[in-house]
Amino acid sequence: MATLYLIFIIFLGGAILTYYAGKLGSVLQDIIFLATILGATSLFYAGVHINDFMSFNPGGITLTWGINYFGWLFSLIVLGLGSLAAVYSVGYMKGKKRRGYFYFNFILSIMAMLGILVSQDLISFFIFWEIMTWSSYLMVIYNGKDDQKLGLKYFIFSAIGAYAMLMAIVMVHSVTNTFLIGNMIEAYPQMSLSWQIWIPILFLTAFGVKAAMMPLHVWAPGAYSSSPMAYTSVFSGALSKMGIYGMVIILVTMISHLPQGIWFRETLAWLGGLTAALGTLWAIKQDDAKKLLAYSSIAQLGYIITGVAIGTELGLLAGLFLAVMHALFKGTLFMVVGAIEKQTGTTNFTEVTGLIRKMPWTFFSALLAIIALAGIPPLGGFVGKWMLYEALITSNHYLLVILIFFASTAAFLYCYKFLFGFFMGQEEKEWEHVKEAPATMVVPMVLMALFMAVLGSWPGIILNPINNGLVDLGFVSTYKHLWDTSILFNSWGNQVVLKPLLYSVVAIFVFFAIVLIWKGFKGTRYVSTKDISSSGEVPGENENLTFSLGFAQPFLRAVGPVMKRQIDRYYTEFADGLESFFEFLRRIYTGNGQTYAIYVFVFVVIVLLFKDVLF
Amino acid sequence: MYNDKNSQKIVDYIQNWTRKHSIWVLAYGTGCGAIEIPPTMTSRYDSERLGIRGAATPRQADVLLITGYLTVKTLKRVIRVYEQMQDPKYVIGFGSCTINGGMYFDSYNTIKVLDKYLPVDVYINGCMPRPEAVIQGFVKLQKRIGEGRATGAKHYKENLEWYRANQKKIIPNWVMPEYNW
Amino acid sequence: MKELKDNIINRIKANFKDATEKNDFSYNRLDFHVNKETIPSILFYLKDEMGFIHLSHISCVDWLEEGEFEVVFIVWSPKDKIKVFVKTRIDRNNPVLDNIDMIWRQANTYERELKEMFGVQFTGLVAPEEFILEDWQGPPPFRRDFDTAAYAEKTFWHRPGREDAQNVRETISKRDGEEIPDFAKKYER
Amino acid sequence: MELFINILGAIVTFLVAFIVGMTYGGLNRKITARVQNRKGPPFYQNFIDAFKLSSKETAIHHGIMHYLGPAFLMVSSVMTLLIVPVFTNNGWFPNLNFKGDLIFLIYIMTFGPLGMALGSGQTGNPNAAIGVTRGLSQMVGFEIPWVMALIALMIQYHTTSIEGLMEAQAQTGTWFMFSSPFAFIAAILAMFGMFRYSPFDIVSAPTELASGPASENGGKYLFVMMSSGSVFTFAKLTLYVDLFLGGAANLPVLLLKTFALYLIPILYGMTTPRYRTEQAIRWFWGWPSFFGLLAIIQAVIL
Repeated sequence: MATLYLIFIIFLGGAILTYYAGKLGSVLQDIIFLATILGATSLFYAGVHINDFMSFNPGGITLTWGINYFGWLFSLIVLGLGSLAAVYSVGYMKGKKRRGYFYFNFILSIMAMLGILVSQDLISFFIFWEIMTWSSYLMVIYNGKDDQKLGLKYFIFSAIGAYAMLMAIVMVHSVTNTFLIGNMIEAYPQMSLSWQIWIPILFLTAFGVKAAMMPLHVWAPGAYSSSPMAYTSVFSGALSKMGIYGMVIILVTMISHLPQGIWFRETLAWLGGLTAALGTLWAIKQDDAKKLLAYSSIAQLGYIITGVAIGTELGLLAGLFLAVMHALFKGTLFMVVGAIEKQTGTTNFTEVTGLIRKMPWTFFSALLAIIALAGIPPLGGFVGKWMLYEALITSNHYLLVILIFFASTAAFLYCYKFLFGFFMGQEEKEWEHVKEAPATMVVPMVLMALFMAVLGSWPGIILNPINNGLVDLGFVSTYKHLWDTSILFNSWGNQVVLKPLLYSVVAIFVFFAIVLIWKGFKGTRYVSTKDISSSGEVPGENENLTFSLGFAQPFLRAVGPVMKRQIDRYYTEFADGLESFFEFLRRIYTGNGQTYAIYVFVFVVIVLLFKDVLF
Repeated sequence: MYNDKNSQKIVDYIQNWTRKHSIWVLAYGTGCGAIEIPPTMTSRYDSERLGIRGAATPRQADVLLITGYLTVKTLKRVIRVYEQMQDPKYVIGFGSCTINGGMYFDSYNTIKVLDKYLPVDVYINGCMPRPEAVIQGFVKLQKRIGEGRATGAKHYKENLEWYRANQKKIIPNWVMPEYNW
Repeated sequence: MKELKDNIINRIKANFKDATEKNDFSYNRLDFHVNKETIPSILFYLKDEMGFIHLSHISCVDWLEEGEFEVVFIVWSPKDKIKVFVKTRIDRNNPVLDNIDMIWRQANTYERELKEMFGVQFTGLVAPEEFILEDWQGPPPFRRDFDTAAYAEKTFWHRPGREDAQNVRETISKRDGEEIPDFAKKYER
Repeated sequence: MELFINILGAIVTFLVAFIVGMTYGGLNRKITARVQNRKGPPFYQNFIDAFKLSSKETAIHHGIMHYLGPAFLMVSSVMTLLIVPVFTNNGWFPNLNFKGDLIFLIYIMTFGPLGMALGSGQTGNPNAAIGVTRGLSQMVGFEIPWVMALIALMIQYHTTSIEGLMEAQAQTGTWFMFSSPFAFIAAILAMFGMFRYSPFDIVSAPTELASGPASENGGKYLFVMMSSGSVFTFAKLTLYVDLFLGGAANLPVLLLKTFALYLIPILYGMTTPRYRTEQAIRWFWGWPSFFGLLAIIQAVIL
């Protein structure tokens, strides 16, 4: 079991080595960085056995490390996405400043996330949780300055979450006298009712912050968009899943014991649904790709929270499958944005247009990722969406399913905006020089895109580990009764067969693509985007005909009343209120001896008057 | 089989028949004659019964209707639109102005003879021609298509240099994508 | 209306010594003739002091025989419901006038038109080169010494056959033996 | 062998859908003309137009997505057709009839328009992109009552598959049109948006957007789009017949029922001028969604 130590030593040593190797040469730094991540990953999958725990006793506290099936599922997200993002980072960080800083924090983040998954006691869980928060905070302020206080906002919310978790840990310890998660779960049913309610609430606050759940999501758009894109793919893809990881454990092991657990579930599910709907609406409004994807992340995490919170087998399957899918497609999309940012220098839809012929592979992976995000068959996103809907319908959440449906239909608008804004539209002369991103950036994106396409027809690849994880948490196996390798069932027994669907989609598509033009693609001639029917006028070189400003204006007008106020505003008002309250308190200290004398006098009078009542 | 002469004849016949009965007119009002198109299309004269209807963009259209005088500036756009249209395509010159300049015979910026610049398949005389005359012109065009004699586009393609020289003579600043399909 | 007109005439004449009025229009029209240097100041005055806030049009008349252009500014007072024509004469060989598009933004459009059609230059006019005539290479076409028929003859093809119907009325009378009425004879070409 | 027969059946279904859809389109034009007191084109005019378009030269493309856009659209239409059971007992011609359900159907129906949207986006024509965003916005509008109606049916009969719902109708002996009237009303009102006829023709918006997403597509592109639209019309009408009118055992009954349904959006559209986009969205979130809500309440109570 020493492999686990070795992995963490590799991570720590690699992080420090990478940081200092920058002085020797950037290539060496890249190599050490990649070797650390990839070496630790391969060591983890080769040498670590599932359900093999080990304990040690520093300072009289028993700490236990080890991984179960459920953690192993999430380790796929963390290490899989982490290594691909690491390869991507090498290309992305080429020629950028502060590479050592970036690599150091990147490795620490991956290590911390893996640490969360392997820690079976609350102390190491909390320590790794804090390392994760710190390293991601340092990434958010990568640019050195925190002008818009985005990093500060993230840090404040993380701190609130951390204190909540710490309080819960202390409460648990005061009852059970141990920090082991297993013991906590065992002791939970015997606790008093108010503790049974407060401990999950405190834990869920901590996890809800990381999972960007409403109303704790306000840090996410800023933090996601201001950290470097190579890290944001991990940030949004994997780091936010740690919240889901904790949430599932709390929901399944604690709340299901609670007689009033249904209220927890319903509140969480509705919060998830609202997060999805409002996140989608705000995503449609954004003109910056990073912001758009950040809000879209919030929305997608809303689906996952809903799926997890309703708590049926199908719901959990849906939520966890969507979690994996979200890691894949949102990781890809942030990588796409990073590639575009690197090649063009901007991520604004109103500036960049018509990159499809310049960056075809980036477009290809963005297209597949968007199809998966929108949940359109035959890609993997559909599997998760289908299971989520069926779970909601079969568990009698009729209004929630409509809310979720509204969110995912409205998501088409920002999906189209993303693809259209970057890749479609007029090809401007300004971007003529743009080339495809380097291979180290393209290969991870395309690999992930292809994996998404495979998951669309063979979701069993991921559903199997999810099933093992759920069995680990105490569910019965769902294999063959909710899913087979490429067949999905709902609990009413209706099914969707995925494999022939893929074949027929491809067959029909190829058939019509060939028949469409008898002469074939080569027979037709490419004409530039300036050669369009614009009433006979030939658009000038610098005439911008792209439709990118006020993109979905009519839709936003129709939903205008919902979007009048941001939750962010309430927090700001709360902070302002606190500030003025403290300002009032400060007035008490006038610095005048006479006033203080009056205070003393008043105090004495009050004490004398109310002495019977008070004492 | 496909290249067999007789079967090619049958294919041509069917194609010409469908083209004849489905004429999509580009709604591009170039001159004052465009005012005669709404009555032709709507309830009173109802050109849709002959399969004639409007098309929104040049890519979808079959017939370019030059409704009246063409200034040099408009001619440039009309040539552009004509070249964006897909084969087979036809041009109808509409009104006296397209034939000999009409009342603008001495104007300094309208062309007088349309067929020097674009291959006209059918001219409709009159200033303005009434909707009956317009429909008569369309019927004439249908007859020519049915017989396979409406070969203006082919003519244009074969004599592109001559047309280009004429067009460039009055449009000195020629900035347009090349026409080579 | 008469008082209104008199008032306007008095005020204008008191402020602009070179202004001569022409007031023989029955209804709400009043003409002033001024030197070309006075144009911006009189228009400013009319707009700011007297409520002629709307510029209806800027026009030009070609007095070929006198060798001059007459530029006409038409302003309108929505309050008094009266329009004032401000006219000025400029040399035909050196047609230069002050730009007034800082008084009315829309004047820019009219000035571009005059520049293109008559060749009147406005000092300090900021506008693209071409307005209505694209790729125009001849002289300004609205000048009276520009012979459009000859230009058209030279530039465009003409379909033969027009000569037959040089005089439609005559041809018809010859063909049908119809009498041409007296009043029509004076319109003959 | 069975697979072969199934594929053959699918091709026959496709041809029938093509012919019926085209004829319905022609009849739509004829009826519109008669309402406007015109003679109108012959009912087979759409066939002539389609063949003409297919015989037109298509010499240009604006890039690979533009080239493939109509094919995406066609895939979606054909997949919808293959999932919807055409006859109650799978009578004369067997279809492929995948094991799919209503949720899958809703999503496969959006596959084509999005692919087409990418294709028209690549042309760089601003009208096309404006049309696409309008279409997507309208989709958010009409999907809400439509999904409400479907969910009402699903929870009332505890099945999400179309065949299951058809069996339920056969067992109870009443059409859902009568047993779940609110769901039927909501679905019919959502159908107005789905067909994009007159008050909701904001996507192609003749005289406003120059035919929107189709504005750069002529010739064979337009031919494929037109035939896809016809097949899609047939598939959607058949779906409505299956869900609410008890399905059809043979072709004449199917044609009768589908045409009766088809008349509703046509006749409504003839008297109503076009909405603006936000008006259209809000229209769908008004009465149609209210009826959808009533349908769900009815389904929960029963």
